[in-house]
Amino acid sequence: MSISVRDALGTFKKPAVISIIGLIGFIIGYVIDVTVFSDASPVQPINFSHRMHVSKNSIPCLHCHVYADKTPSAGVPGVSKCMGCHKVIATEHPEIQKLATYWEKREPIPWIKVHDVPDFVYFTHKRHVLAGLACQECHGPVENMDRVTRVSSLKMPWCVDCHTKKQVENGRDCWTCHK
Amino acid sequence: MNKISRRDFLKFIGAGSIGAGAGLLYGKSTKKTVELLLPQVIPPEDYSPGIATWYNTICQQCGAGCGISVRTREGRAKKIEGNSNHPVNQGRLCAMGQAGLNALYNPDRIKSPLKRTGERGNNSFTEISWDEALTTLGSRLGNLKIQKHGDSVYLLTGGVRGHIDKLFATFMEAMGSDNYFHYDFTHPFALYEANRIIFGEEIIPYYDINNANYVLSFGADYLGTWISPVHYSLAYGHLRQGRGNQRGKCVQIEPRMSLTGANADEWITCLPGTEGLLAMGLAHVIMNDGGYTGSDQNEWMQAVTPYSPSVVSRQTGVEVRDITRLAHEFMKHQPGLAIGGGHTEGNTNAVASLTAINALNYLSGNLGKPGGIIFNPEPAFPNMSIKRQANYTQMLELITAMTNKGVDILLVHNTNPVFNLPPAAKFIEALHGVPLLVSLSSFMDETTALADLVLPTHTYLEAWGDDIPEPGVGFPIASISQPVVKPVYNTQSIGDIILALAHQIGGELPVALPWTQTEDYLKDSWKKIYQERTPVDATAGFDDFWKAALMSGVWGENKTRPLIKFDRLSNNQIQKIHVSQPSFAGDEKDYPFVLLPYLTQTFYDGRGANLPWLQELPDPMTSIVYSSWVELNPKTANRLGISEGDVLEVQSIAGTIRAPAFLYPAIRPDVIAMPIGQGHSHYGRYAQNRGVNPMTILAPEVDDTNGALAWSATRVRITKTEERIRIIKTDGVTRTLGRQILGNNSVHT
Amino acid sequence: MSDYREPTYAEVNRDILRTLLETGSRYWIVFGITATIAIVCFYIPWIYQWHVGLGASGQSRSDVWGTYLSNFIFWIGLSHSGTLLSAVLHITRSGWRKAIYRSAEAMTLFSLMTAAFFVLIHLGRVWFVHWSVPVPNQMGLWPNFRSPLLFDVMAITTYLTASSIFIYMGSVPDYAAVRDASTGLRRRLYTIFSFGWRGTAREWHTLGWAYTFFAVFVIPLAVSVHSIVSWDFAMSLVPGLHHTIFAPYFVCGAIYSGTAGIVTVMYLLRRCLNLERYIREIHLDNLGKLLIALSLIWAYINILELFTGWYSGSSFQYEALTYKLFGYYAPLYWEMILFCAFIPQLIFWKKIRSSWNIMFVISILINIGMLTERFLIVSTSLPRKFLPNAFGFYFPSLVEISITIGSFALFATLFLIFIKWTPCVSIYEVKETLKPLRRVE
Amino acid sequence: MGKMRDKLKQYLKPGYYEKYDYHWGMTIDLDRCTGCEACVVACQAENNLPIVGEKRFKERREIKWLRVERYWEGEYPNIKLRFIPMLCQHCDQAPCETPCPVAATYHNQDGLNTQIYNRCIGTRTCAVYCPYEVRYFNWFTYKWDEPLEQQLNPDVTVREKGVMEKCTFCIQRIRQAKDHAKDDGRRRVRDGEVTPACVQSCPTKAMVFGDLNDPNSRVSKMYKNPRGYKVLEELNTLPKIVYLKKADSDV
Repeated sequence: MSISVRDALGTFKKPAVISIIGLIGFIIGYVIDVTVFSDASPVQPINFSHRMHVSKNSIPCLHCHVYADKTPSAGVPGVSKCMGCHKVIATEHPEIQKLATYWEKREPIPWIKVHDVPDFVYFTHKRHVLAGLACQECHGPVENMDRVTRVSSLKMPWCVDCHTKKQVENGRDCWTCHK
Repeated sequence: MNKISRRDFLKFIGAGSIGAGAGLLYGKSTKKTVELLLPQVIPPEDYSPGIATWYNTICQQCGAGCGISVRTREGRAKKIEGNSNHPVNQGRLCAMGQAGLNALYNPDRIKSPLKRTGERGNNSFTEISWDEALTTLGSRLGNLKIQKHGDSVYLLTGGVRGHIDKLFATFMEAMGSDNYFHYDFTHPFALYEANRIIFGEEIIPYYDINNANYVLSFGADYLGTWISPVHYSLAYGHLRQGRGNQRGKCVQIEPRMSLTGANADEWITCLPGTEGLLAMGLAHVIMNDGGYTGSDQNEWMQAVTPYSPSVVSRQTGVEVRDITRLAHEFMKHQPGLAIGGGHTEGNTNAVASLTAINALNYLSGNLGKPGGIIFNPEPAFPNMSIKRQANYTQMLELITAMTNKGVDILLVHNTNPVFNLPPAAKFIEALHGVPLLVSLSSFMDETTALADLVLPTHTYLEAWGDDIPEPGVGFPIASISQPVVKPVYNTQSIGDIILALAHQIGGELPVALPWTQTEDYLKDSWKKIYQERTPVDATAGFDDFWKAALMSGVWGENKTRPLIKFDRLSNNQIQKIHVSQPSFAGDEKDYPFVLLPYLTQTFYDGRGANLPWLQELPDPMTSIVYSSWVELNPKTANRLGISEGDVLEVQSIAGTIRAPAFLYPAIRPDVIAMPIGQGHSHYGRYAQNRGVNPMTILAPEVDDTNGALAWSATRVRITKTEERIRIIKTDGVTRTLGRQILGNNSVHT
Repeated sequence: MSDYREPTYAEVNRDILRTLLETGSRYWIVFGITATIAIVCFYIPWIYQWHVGLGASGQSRSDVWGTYLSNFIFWIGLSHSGTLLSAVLHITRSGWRKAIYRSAEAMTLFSLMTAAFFVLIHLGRVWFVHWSVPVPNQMGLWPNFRSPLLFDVMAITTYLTASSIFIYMGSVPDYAAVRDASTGLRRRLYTIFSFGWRGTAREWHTLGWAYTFFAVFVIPLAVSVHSIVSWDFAMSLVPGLHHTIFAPYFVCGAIYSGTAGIVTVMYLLRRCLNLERYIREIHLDNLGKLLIALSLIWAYINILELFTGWYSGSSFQYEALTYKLFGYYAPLYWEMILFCAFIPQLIFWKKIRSSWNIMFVISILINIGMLTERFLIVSTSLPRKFLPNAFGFYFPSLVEISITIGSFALFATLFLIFIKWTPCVSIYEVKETLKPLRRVE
Repeated sequence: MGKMRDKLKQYLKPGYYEKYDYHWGMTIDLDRCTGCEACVVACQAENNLPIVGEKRFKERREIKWLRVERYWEGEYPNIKLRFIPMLCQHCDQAPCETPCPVAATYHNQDGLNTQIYNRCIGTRTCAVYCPYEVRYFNWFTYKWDEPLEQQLNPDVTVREKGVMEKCTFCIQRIRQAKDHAKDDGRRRVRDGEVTPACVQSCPTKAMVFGDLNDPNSRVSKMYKNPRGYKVLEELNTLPKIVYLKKADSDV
């Protein structure tokens, strides 16, 4: 019998190929999951279009997200705010009728969170807005989106990158953002 | 392997798809769960997400009446802090007050009205609606009212004050019943009585520890549990370090070291119950050494004659040297204060003792001046609550009435007589004679567990109310309690319940109580204060006044303390000052130890036991958590062969309990002490079946003068049992071992 | 059994390869038992602990380190036997090492693996253990290079890598021997393992050179590993741990326990695999002498520790020692002194030194003593640091005890696998010690 | 080489002494402190300390970032009990910071000794190295009985099992105060604007907290009090909490 290593390795060729194919499959599967089945753009209970409101009707962000420059949280407008306009505007639209149903039942609309940071992160909209950051820098061109899609990863490297680039004071101290 | 066989191809496909599947699953597992953004339907004005809102209200964990600020976020209470506007606690707050959140969000609160289904005490209840509950009770009350049997309705509450107390009183009056009592174990009956004897009025004056140079405390644990601990702690801090180089001295006289004793400069023990005798001894020295030169000198001389230092020394166990020294120090370092409380109040001679202690203040001329005793001016609205406090003897009368079927309906609110009365009073047995026991309580305490109908009330953080702190702070103030959060459970505020009942019963009740909401009732009541007490030129209307009062949480006219002078005592009064030896239940031979049950600043009289933060708070003196224990001197323990954790049987003439021993270095060898507060059989998961209640072995001794329970007048014997448990405490070694931990002046032993 | 004749080359091959190629039922029974214990006592409690949190152990507020760490040090210590001994003896050309070094090195490898497991068990959040590896990232987060624990991670991984290579390299000619004696799949596997070893002069030369190189390389590594482990303790301020002597103390203790470990393993191999002809009295005798020397050094350092503690006059240090000597765990301390300082002195007698059974017992006692020593380090110092009020007490929980027992089974399991994978006595080096070729009569 | 030397210098003298805005410190007056433990509950409430339960106390696994230690002195009847609140001393030469392999604990620019919970892998080395034993480990993931979780402070993380935690000087309050200062266009936080929960609650005003870089702050003045000392000063950890020892009565 031969003592050639290559010959001996030949025996294990097939299992190796199978494992490699399996690994490639795994990677493909994962990539498919994060791209195709991404949670960056969830389907909302009401088909609300930012494009319609912001681009077409020129409503500024802070008109609805009233708390963004005042508190850590930007705030979703209350149902009453929506109804403020939609009592008269586009009342026949099926989506607006959905809204009206919520309003009649005095129920909040169960919006699905698109931009979410973990519980151990301290993030304040106020400081970012007051520092002169445009909403679009993090949220992307929302004004052109029919359904809001997350464009930033909202992961720590992404935060740190920007803090580093903009030379935020103490921007790289852990306790600036963690709690 | 140039050609791929069919078989191999299938294998490859299989591997690839299994891998892809695993990849998909892995991707799924790394994703966050969907979170919802729920907007307010109509956002309230004072709400902004992520920003705290503070509401000022009153703490009602004990009777001190501190003002609190509650931090709320998104409609939930997050933290309780002291209200810095409030003169009682000036922004500070004790452990118990801060644990109020645990009461609000307690998992064992009663969540809706309950009706008893099984036998009494079986703890079987069914939930009913508020309508049903109120109709049931209202019709029963209404029937009695129609039958002119309104006086068979009894109402027993804790130390409710302010306009809620008045609401109760009006209600009961309209019902035609004058059987409205308070029962609060911690109420200082003896102090009120002693003050009545000396000052002629049932009051607690303002003890100005702030400016005192010498505080001589006979058992009063003013830093821990006595009357208004936060206020006195503030004053203590000021006395120690707040006045430049002038540092006041604190002396504590008590058989078992309390928290105040630990902080005093000098801790002196005397035989239990002889504090009054010691005070008389001091008075004797003061008189004989010419420390008092008032016009009634001779009468005083006469009163103190029997209490020469040598006699007192024999009676109290305090050395003559110490008696004279204390007397001289007390006279020399004026202004000074002599105060009494704690175990002094729990003896058969309590009133006499406290009178004698009061006499020291009189003799040193400390009445009505800064650093001494300052009398409170007329309050904004009268505090009738003190008059309604029922002491042990009065409770016995109630119990007799219950036994004799004289009580048709007993309403109990915020008090727990089953737990806080010694079993010798036979309260539980007497309940058999009560056809309807209604509990208005937030928690399933021992009394509520026996109730036929349970109407769950709001906690103080959800309800409207008001209060005048008692004792006052030397100038008139009043504070409002407002709801800081929406009700957590299906409960109602006690005021609303009473008002609803009034409307339910009908007759003259809705006339006397025309309001439907406590808030309106309070506003109307406060209009009086506004009209009578605010300067006429006030431009603001009542609404602004009300808003301002709510915002600051407290209303007060001015912040200077008017000094009300005190007249001399009548000769008759002086002659009456006489302290006898205390008596104890049980023969000294059979029961060699005096049992000192004491209040803890965590559980107070047991009401704090259901709050997990307080259960987990190490006892300040022993660091023990979650249990009961028996404190005894290491010498005693050594003599009896007892070590820490040995379960002892503590036996008095009234009963026996078992608790582990704890060697407490600062207690007289002839006494043992036990904390009150544990030993609940109900009261929620944190309190239930934990430790023992020393109240259950108290003999029904009462004060000679006012008939209040003498809760430190029971003798016991202790026997070591075979059982041994590990006491749960956080302390390791409680000696410094010569290490420089406390600074260089610490005494090494 | 009683054939103590010097074996021939063919017999060497036969005897040693037999241990590899022939597997009796006895082996499977023993393997089954150890593997079961390893799973039941080691992995299942660990999974349980993983699930509920470290509270499953007996560690508490005052004593946050427990048996996991002391066992870690013990196993690291045990690992010092092999590589160090093998390497030192190799470069000092001690011929007697040749029959024992392979198993000694294997011991190193597997006790290191066991030790590494203890690091993982010790961690509160083991699922983030990769954060202690210096990988550059966008967050600008690096491990803390000042941390003795990070030194540990690096030292142990380096040591593990180096000793794996060391043992593998020395085994290549033997793998070739296995290859030549086997057929089928095993032959193919060993063809790969032996890298196509043919036994040419050039191959032998390269092997010899590389082996010596690694021997030199591994010695300072081994010394540094245990010094670094000792810094985990010595760099703290804790009285009783804050000693400059700790590094040599740990290294000496490590070699000591490792050498005793070799005696134990040697005894078992000799008995169970019938290797009497290869593992002989001379090995026992030499190892015995080594043990005496080490026990004396160890005892000296212990005395030194007591002396400096007493001489320091520092209340903290003095009290820590008093507690160690007379406190709750005093019996364990005196047991350790007895097992590690006094009993080994018996080895001075030739009779004892040459008795396999007695030496086996002594070697086990020494390791019990050393296990105790490590336990005492954490259990007497940590609960009594500076503030008396925070003094506590430590007693291991069932989970910890079980994992400790399981770790021995885990080690045994790994070793048993090794026996069937690599010749546990170096075939070619044993042959070197034989007289040159002679004919069998 | 020059660059190396600069680096070394920088390392030996970290910036938080003068470079940055704040150097938070605290004084605790033991002459005022009564040992009432209001601060302990305040800390528990503010920082979401778990309710660990009786069993965990028995195992000595309680979590109290601030505890009150007690020491008896003398023998009956001449006996005294002394209290000393013990919390993280935020040492400037913190022994706990060096050994963390993942740098989960470090000194930040405010001179605080900080602990990043979500970086912690639970080696517990910091707790071993801490001479004050003020680091607490999460032996379990603790649960709050419903609805007690509603009182959790949203500004503070709830820690999971396997994580070390300790006093932060209520860093969330410091952050809040800085935020307010920025809103007002101020560069610095005013003295007294930040009070950690324990300081806020103290019924005898025994604790003072503030910025040591500001010579006029109350805490800087208290630092100069002749009664001041630091616990275990001989270990040279440079603790930032100065205790004022109990005074003798001058009567």
